[in-house]
Amino acid sequence: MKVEVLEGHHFLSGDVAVAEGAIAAGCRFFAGYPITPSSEVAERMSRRLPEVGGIFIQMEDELASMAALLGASWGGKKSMTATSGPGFSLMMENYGLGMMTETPCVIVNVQRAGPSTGLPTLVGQGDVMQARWGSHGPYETIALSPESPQECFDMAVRAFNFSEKYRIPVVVLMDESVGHLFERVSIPPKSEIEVIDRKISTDKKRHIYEPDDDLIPPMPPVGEGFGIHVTGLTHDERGYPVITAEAQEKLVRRLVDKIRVHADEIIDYEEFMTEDADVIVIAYGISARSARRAVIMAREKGIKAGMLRLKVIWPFPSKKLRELVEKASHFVVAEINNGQILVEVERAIRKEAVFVGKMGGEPHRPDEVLKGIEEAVK
Amino acid sequence: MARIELQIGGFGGQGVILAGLVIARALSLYDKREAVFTQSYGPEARGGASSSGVVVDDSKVDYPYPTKPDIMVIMSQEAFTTYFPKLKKGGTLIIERDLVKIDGKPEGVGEFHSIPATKIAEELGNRIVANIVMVGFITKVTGIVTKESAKKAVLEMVPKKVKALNEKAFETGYGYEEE
Amino acid sequence: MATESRIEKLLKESDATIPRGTVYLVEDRCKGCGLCVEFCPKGVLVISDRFNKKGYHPPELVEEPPLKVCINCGFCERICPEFAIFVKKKEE
Amino acid sequence: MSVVQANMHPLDNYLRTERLPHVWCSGCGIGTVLGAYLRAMKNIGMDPEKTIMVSGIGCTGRAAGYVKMDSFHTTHGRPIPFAVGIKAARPDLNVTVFSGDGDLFAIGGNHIIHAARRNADITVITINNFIYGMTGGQLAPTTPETGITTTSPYGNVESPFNLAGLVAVSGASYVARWTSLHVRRLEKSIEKALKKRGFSFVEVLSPCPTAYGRRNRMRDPVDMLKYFQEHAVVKHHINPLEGVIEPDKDFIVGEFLDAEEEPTFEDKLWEMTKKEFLYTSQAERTAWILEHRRHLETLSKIISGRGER
Repeated sequence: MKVEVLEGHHFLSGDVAVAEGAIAAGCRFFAGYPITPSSEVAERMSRRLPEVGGIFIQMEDELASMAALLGASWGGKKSMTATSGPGFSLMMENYGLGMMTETPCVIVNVQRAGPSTGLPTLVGQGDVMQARWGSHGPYETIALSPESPQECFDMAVRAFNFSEKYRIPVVVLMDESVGHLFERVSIPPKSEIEVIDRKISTDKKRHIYEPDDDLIPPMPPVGEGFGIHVTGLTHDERGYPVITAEAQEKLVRRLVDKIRVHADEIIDYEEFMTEDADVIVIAYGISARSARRAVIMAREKGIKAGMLRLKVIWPFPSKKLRELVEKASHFVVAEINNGQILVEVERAIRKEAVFVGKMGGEPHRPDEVLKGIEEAVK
Repeated sequence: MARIELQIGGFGGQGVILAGLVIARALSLYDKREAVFTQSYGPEARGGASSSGVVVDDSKVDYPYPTKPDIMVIMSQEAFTTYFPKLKKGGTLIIERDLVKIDGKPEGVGEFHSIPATKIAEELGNRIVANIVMVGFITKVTGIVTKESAKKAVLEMVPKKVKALNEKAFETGYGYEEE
Repeated sequence: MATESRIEKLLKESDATIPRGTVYLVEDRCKGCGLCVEFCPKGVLVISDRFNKKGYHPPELVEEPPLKVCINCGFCERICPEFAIFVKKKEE
Repeated sequence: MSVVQANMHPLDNYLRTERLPHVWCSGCGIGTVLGAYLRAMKNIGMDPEKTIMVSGIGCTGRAAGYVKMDSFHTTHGRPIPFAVGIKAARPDLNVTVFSGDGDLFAIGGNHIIHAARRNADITVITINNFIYGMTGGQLAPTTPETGITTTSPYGNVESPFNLAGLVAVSGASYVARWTSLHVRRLEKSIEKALKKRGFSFVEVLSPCPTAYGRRNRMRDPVDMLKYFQEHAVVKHHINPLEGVIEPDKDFIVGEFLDAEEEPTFEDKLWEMTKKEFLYTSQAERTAWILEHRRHLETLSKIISGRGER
């Protein structure tokens, strides 16, 4: 198995597929702390990274993992960690440091049911808002949500590409079900996988945080005499702390805008039978697979149902929803939490949606989503 | 062929996970079907009832878990109590004859098969291959997966030094004649 | 200072010369903590009455030969937390 | 008589002079220790372009902002794992963590013992000023028993950590403790720590006149240094447990531990990778070797040295 890209057809779990995707994207550093149901990602990486010239470290906790990730990223390695709810909570501090210092890296969160230790081995989707707002302060995030091992592979590549291109920590919001189920994963040859690398600064005179027109500053390498200073404090373009409201406005506004102006390149969704739909289910991850079945069942009953599946959760596709609300009259949201994406959906469509929530432990049965669809059209 | 759901239940340590994984892999990679494999996770999988599921379809499988299994394979009494009620009406029931004590074919079951997989495995030299005996038997009586594919998957997924034993287990299960 | 005078005496009798140093100051970095003054083994520094730009009293020199002369030991330079004071060997 | 006015200091090449004067209070020892660190670097000819300083949060955490090298001012307690990450990615660079006792031993306590256990090839300099200075003088894991702080107004009822002792027993390769008054020996000790392959640690007791001294009968920075002068006993290679610091009693400074060099964490990581790594192309092989040339050279030296022993 000493190959960089595991070309061909394989029967893999989502956890293993996301690891393979990362390696294909050029990930060469992994720091993590074991936690169910994400540990298989670490296990795979510990076996695979040395084969491709990379480094795997099992850190002492998730705080350390996230810190090491940022360090390694500045050291020039594409870096990743994998965790689940409680570990994700511990990573939030340095997730914020990654945002503030514009450090590319990827965090895989295989969601389980919480709060707290909750159901370690069973599914949840309760970290959606934590991925968005988990660290303190204003910022924009990128979070992807795969529904199958194939997408785990594909989205790991995409997550790295986003993180490198926009210089931002990117979250792959998996869930236990997708992480643990096995399916065929078809991996193209290396030459056919688009891999984006960060812009590297070559001008030693240029300030470390002087952005290009796309609002993204190229990243200087360490150990090459650039003499960079990187701080989590609000800083100016030289990277030096400036403790004023003006500096904060300027810096954080750019951090937000660099994602907002590129939102259209990032946002991605699947429309399933939405063309003539009266009622649209919004779902992501494993819930989308239940919803897809429910839509088919509804169509069999003569209800014009469709689904909008969020492949990228953040940035949220508000524009798309505003388009859909022109055509469809009813909206249903199915997610394994107490209503997180629901809030975003209702904000976009400016009316109530039927909420089919589950507190976690199992994915929606298709008939549960169908009930929501029927309630919506009643 | 439309969606078919297969569920294999037993107790932890019987290898029901590997049995399901072998069949799903064979379907997906060699029979070129759309197949998904899932398993029950959690402390109950360590010692208690444990199960794995295979769903196969013509197009990409949507909901990946068995809801009303078309085929139910049961390898312990406890698993029978837990999982049997989910079997689709008229579905196929396959049991480990020595470990599931029932009086013939239960009501509502379509096809019914039984095999003393554990005893056969013991006779072959190691009870650990009971699950592979079962895979051979499932392959034969349900036709859900082709023999070549199933065998290939078995040989791929077991450690090198027990390949021969597993091959024999598969063939014995496949060739088993019910009384 | 008994030991010092003994050393002075010994030095006088020998050919050896005491190295002499010149004290330099980047005055506006000084925060007037007084560590250089306090720990100068020769006691050649005192806190001045002057203010620097930030309102601190920088040190100044009291050269009182033969005892109070800078011997270029560099302790003030090392103890100074401000990268303000330093010494260089005086060229005779 | 006025001293000679100067515009430049001999360490200016190592400093971001445009940011001076620094934020530390008058008489604070952090600047002294930073000076010792930079002199040690200069003495051994360590290339600032190939050196990285990582700091956490707190007064000492600001050190990274003043040195003219690639520097990282990270989150509270996390400079060590950050440094472990950067060193694992770039074993050819020198990585120093410069941070305070609260940062490295309270909120970050878990990380320092694990980095020492792994023998990560980083140098850690800790300023121990017995207090949380930047936030106004709260109780630290090093505050002496009975010490008055803003969160122990009736006196500290906890036992302080013996930092150097803790690190020594955690698996470090080099451990020393000095005070900011022992500047020359500190400088020599930091030179050794920088040269040492493996986890090296230097604890420096340092005055905080503003937040600690003021409440504990040492208002003037000179008072605290005099306390050090009176109570510090130089002793080397002690049993680390002897390193406890008790109020108004003598305490030990010196080299606690100078262990024989062993392969570092990074040596082992890269050795494992080298064994497993299938070079996918000649170009990649060359790039990989270039990147880790220095590392591989030192590694092979150590390994062959071990063979001879």
